[in-house]
Amino acid sequence: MLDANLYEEELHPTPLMATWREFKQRHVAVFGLVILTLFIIVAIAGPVLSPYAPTTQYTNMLLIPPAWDDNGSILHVLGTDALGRDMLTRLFYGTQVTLFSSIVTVFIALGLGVAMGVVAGMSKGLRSSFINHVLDILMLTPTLLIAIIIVAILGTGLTNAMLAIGLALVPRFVHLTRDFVREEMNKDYIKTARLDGANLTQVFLYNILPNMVELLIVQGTFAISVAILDISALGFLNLGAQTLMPELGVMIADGLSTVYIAPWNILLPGLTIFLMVLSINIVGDGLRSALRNRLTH
Amino acid sequence: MITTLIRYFNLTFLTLLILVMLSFGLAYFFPGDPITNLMGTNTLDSQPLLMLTSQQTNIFMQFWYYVQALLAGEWGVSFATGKPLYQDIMRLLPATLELSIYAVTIALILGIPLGFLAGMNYHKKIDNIFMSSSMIMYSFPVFWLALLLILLISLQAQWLPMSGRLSLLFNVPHYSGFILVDILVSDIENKRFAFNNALQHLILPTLSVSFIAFAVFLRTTRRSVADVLETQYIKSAQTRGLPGKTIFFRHVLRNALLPVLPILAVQISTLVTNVMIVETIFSWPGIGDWLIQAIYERDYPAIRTGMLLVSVVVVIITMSLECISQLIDPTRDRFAYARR
Amino acid sequence: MIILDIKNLTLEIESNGVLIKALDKVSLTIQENEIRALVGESGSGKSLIVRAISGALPPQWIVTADRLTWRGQNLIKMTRAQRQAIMRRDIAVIFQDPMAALDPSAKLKDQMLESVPREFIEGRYSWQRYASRLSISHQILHKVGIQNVEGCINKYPHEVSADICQKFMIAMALVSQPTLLIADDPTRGMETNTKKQILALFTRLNKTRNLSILFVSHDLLAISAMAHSMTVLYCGQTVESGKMKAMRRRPLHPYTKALMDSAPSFSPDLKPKSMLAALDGTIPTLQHLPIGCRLGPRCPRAAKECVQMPTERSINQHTYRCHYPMHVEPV
Amino acid sequence: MSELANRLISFNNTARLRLLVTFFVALFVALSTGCTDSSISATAPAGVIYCSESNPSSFNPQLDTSSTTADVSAHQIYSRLLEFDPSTGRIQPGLASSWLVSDDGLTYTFQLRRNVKFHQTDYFTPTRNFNADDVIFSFQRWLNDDHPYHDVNDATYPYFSSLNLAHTIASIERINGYRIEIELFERDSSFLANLATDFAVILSQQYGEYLMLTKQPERIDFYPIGTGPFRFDEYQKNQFIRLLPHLQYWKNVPLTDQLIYDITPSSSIRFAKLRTRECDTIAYPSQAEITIMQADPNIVVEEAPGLNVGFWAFNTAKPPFDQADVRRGLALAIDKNSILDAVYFNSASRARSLIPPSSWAYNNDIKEINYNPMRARELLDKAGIAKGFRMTIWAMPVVRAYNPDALRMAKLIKSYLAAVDIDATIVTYDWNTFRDKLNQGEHDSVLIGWSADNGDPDNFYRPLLSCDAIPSGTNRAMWCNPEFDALVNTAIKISNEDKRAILYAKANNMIAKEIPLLPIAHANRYQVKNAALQGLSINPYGSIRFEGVTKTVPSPTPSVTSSAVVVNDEVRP
Repeated sequence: MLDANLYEEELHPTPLMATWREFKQRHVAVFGLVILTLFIIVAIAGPVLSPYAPTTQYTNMLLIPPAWDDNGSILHVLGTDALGRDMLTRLFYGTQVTLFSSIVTVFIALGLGVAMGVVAGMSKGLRSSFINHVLDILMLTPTLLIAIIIVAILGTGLTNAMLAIGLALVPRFVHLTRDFVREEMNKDYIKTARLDGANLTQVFLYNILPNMVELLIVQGTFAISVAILDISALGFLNLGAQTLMPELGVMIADGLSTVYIAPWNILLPGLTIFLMVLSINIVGDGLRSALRNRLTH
Repeated sequence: MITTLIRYFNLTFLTLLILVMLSFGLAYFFPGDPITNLMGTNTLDSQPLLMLTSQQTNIFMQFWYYVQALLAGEWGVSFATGKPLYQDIMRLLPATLELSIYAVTIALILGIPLGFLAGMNYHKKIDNIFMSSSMIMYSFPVFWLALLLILLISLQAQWLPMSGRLSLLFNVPHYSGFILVDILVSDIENKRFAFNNALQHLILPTLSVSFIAFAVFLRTTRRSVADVLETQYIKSAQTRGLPGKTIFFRHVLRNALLPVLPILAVQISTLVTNVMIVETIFSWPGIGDWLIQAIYERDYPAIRTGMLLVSVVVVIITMSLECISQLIDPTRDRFAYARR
Repeated sequence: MIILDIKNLTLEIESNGVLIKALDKVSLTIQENEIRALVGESGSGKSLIVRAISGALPPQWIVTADRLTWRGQNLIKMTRAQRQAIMRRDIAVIFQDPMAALDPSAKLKDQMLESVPREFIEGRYSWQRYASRLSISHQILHKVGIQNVEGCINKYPHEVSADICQKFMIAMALVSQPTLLIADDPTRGMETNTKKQILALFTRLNKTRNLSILFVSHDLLAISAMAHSMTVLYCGQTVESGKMKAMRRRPLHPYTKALMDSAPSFSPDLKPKSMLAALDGTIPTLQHLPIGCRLGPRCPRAAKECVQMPTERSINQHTYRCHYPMHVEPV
Repeated sequence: MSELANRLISFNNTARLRLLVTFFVALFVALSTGCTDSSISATAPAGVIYCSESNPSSFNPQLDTSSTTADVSAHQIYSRLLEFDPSTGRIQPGLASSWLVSDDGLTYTFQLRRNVKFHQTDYFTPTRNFNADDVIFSFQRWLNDDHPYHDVNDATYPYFSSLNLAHTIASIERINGYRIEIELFERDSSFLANLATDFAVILSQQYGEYLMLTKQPERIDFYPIGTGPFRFDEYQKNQFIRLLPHLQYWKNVPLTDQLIYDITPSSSIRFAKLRTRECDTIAYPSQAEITIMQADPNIVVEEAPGLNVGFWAFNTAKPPFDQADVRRGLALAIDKNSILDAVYFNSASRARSLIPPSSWAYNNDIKEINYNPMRARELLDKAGIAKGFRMTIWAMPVVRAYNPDALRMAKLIKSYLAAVDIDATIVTYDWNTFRDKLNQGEHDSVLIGWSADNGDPDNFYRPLLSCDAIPSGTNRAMWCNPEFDALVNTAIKISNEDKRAILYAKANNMIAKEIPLLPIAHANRYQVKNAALQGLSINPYGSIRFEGVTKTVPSPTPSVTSSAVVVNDEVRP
């Protein structure tokens, strides 16, 4: 018997499903996602996985090369640093510190940026142009300069570094939101919503935000990779996290003093940062092109 | 045309004013007494700065004298060295500018044409190679990249020197602050060796900064070229049967470059950050290294003035880039700010 | 004499793994100095045909045709350079959205001068050549109906109104004196008086410069006044084609009949407030095309045989592709 | 879309684009490798580059005891009345060609060398040779308080005040142009040795007058004029110091064309610059890299037992560190061996007392304090130090022979103290601010040390632990014990070395009992230099000397021409 309806039910995938299907086709992006989830697992379960505590100093095992080296020992798979602390554990804790601090920074910057962007986007005349100018200046001043000012005022420390980088990332989101909101406001579905008596916040919450979420996710991933680079750079210049905090940038700065007899003290933390940023960038890029394909087809 | 120029001029002026106010405010934010923060020491003979202390009362008069002092070049004295900041900064800022200019030019010269090449062969082998390699290149942390370059090229292979702008054996008189210009202008006898040595000192820092900038420029240009090729007017030009070359040079080239310019402007600030970080590693005598030393020594006048100078330069460069892109790009909605 | 002859043109597009016939056995012929209308609902593949003719198709699409000839030369077999030459000299194409079809960052003057073919220009020195290019452009622009050419020639496309842009496009197309002009729905989205102006321009060009025009549109009313012959397209299949008057008087294919009924001005005895005739159902999407005659499920006269692809029959040059045309009673 | 791109660009255009790009890449590669004839070729400027470790606080060693200032100025810019022979340590004639000591040991007469010229620089041109007035001017500056230059640059004279030479010297008279006589109140066997230290330099009296006339007295310490082998040319803070040869130097020794101090704070970067031949010799090589340096063919490493001591001093002026038991408890809590491994990389000998083994006053039968955390906890509980007691460990930021990495040593000590429930925080500042705050005694404990300026053992006792040394800032333990002072002062009056050795042994036992400071190690001194550098040797008594040091530039011509400037002025005793 012929099937009841001639056309088989058209499975319209939800936008998320469609983006995931587009994303899946890019094998490189999926590979990046795998590495990123690996890092996130390490960041969350770091303390549980790590064989030693990050700050205990094994003075009899100073500067042991990684296990694959001839005189490396399996006790310390990735070797130890000049104070005898296990490198693998410190990398786990370092990933935790750097990754979480940059994610938190980006979330704060995202929240602040979107709020200000919406205000700028929706308001007309002087107020919006003022917000744009102030933000253009912030966007223009190099992140290191903002960090230097904040460190000079508040002193060094990871939270101050996060504050500085968050401040430097806000304008990026404000510009994004402002342009998006300004574009959407001219569209008809916003006008109909306004005619239904929705006030500005409702329009934003129910109409603009759902459309903007994916764009924010893409820009958010790129902001996270920028935040990681900046936080580790500040750590390296020891303007950010102080020496006792196992932050990746700080570990490279510590490794500098014994770079000739123990080059892995520099190479391993640097490699971790590089892989973390690379995986985030790959995922971000895959997400962006998946989003672009979904929108254009 | 004139209206855009005027608008951009007062936009820059407003931004600079806000920057100066910010730097004036910083003196109050920094710990310690604001007046010494402003001038470095309270025994100073510069006229406007002295006036600054006499009129303790209202803040606006103070601010006005502060602006006068800034314009007159009396930027106070640094806590650490006790020398006037004007000489230090005028010696250091050109060094940073020089490094940034060489890095940007190399990144542009290599980035833009390769971006076009990749954009033209969209989704082909050569495009994929460029895309994956540029993705890797701009994920490098700049300080780690600099360290790797030093470890591999300076120490292992011992090809290039690793620190400073010029071997200290050469005594090149200060002319413009740009080392290559100074050497060419100076009349020291072994000028050729000095130039050769300066070039050797330049290569590694420029490479580490332009490495990342190149990747960003490549990707931006490639994306913009790919978008232009998709557009309707290129298709209609093709259907009109115009030869490939005219289409490329008349239409694709300009339309692809126009959106790239404002994106470059935004890249300038990240480039300056990378230059300042690279300076500390290669001990390049620029303002970045000096500012970071100033932080360790809590030298507030130096931080405040250094910060002001760098952001003024960055603001001027970026604003002029944006102004140029606004002028030559007829399609950009002209009065984006004023009208809405 | 037939200048463009298309017979059984089929275009297969690969969409997520499966090959779909976007165009299925399309046949179309254009005589010299004839205005042929190509009518079909949006999404029926009209623009695909135009791109197939101009060769602007992505390489992964498969184009097969019994005959796709221009003045006897087989277009498919031609190399890209030869095809480009034909496009430059003989065929001109005008697109829907005039603003998007012009380079936004170049002045109208440059784009106009650039499309004047080199053969028409005399003068040994560059300034002489520039002057002759300019004069040719001025002539063609006047002919196309732009009054103050000086006023708008130095402007950018976004500073000029849409109809002037369209006239510029037409001028650019006609400057190389083509024999065939393909107009892909040029008057979409314009107000009626500009639309009338442009259509009048087309008829005048056809008469004065014996330019044959392939007018692609879904606006039946405008075309019926000026076209000599018409081809009706449905979901990538040419269902009927023939003389305009014959088609108006006695449409043979049910789809053409429905099309004619749906236009109110075509049936003068329509009572006020009465329902407009319309086919039920919607146009199937590319993934779910019915086999055989694609009107099948929606056709009031559908029968068992319609599952096979009807062969093309014609009554004195009025061809149709249907098992039970209007003059034959369904069984 | 890409097919369109292909059709858009006919073949030759893409080729041209690709050609353009390869041209640029080739240009860039040529730029970088084409001209890297790695070693500086023959006619490049000659000179010696010394990578020093930090900025000098001034150019006059009288003003402070930091070895950075002494390295730059003591043996380079100035000369002294007497000199130490680097190999034997015996006292040699310097600016004083000969000297006489009265038999009661109270009056010393010095015969000065003739036609010794001062530096001729762009900021001052001397019109007369060196004579007795300059010696008197230099001594009076730190001797009597109302000398016009005594308080210039608010100068304190730490070395002299720690030995309170101002009270031992009764008077200094000028007999004639080239003879002076110094009267002492009481006998002092180490007086001659003190005149030969880095701090007893001879300034130019004429320059002093000239600066007084032009009302810029402070320039005397920042734009120095002396009789040494090199004259001052330029100084950029945190970057470099350039010294040029003094053409009329009174000693007939070869001098290099120019001497550059390249200030590079981090020791690993100094080592890197040595390998890339950007520095010819470096200051304080880190022990970690010594093994690598020895493997490098064109780097020569010299090692000599160091006359220095690195110690952990407790601020005895601050309770609870004034109780000996607390100090003993803390001393017991740390393991010296692991510190020797981690910080000195086994290139230092374990310190039992202040005196290094290479000095004649060394005695090794002193009760050793070994690592015993249980005993330490008992002592601390007995002294009332609760668990979680907070204290600070100050770690000096610069590298020194006696303590190559104070920060790392502080971290190690912090983890040991944590094992006995003491919470230590590490404090460090920029070197000059660090020393100012130490003088005010803001520290609980500090990791610092002392390197000897002359062979006399007294140089380890009086400057470090005598009561007079507290105001001068060299007594970091702020420890004032009159019995200890009496012991050391009597020892200084005896010239017979064995009697002095017995007294010093008693002093060592007193220190071991009271523990104002815990001696940790006597580090070996290293001198690392480029093989092409000749004439540089370790100076066990004081700072580095570049006199007679030249670099044979590997010129293509077979004959190795030393590029130094040979001074033609012959010397008359």
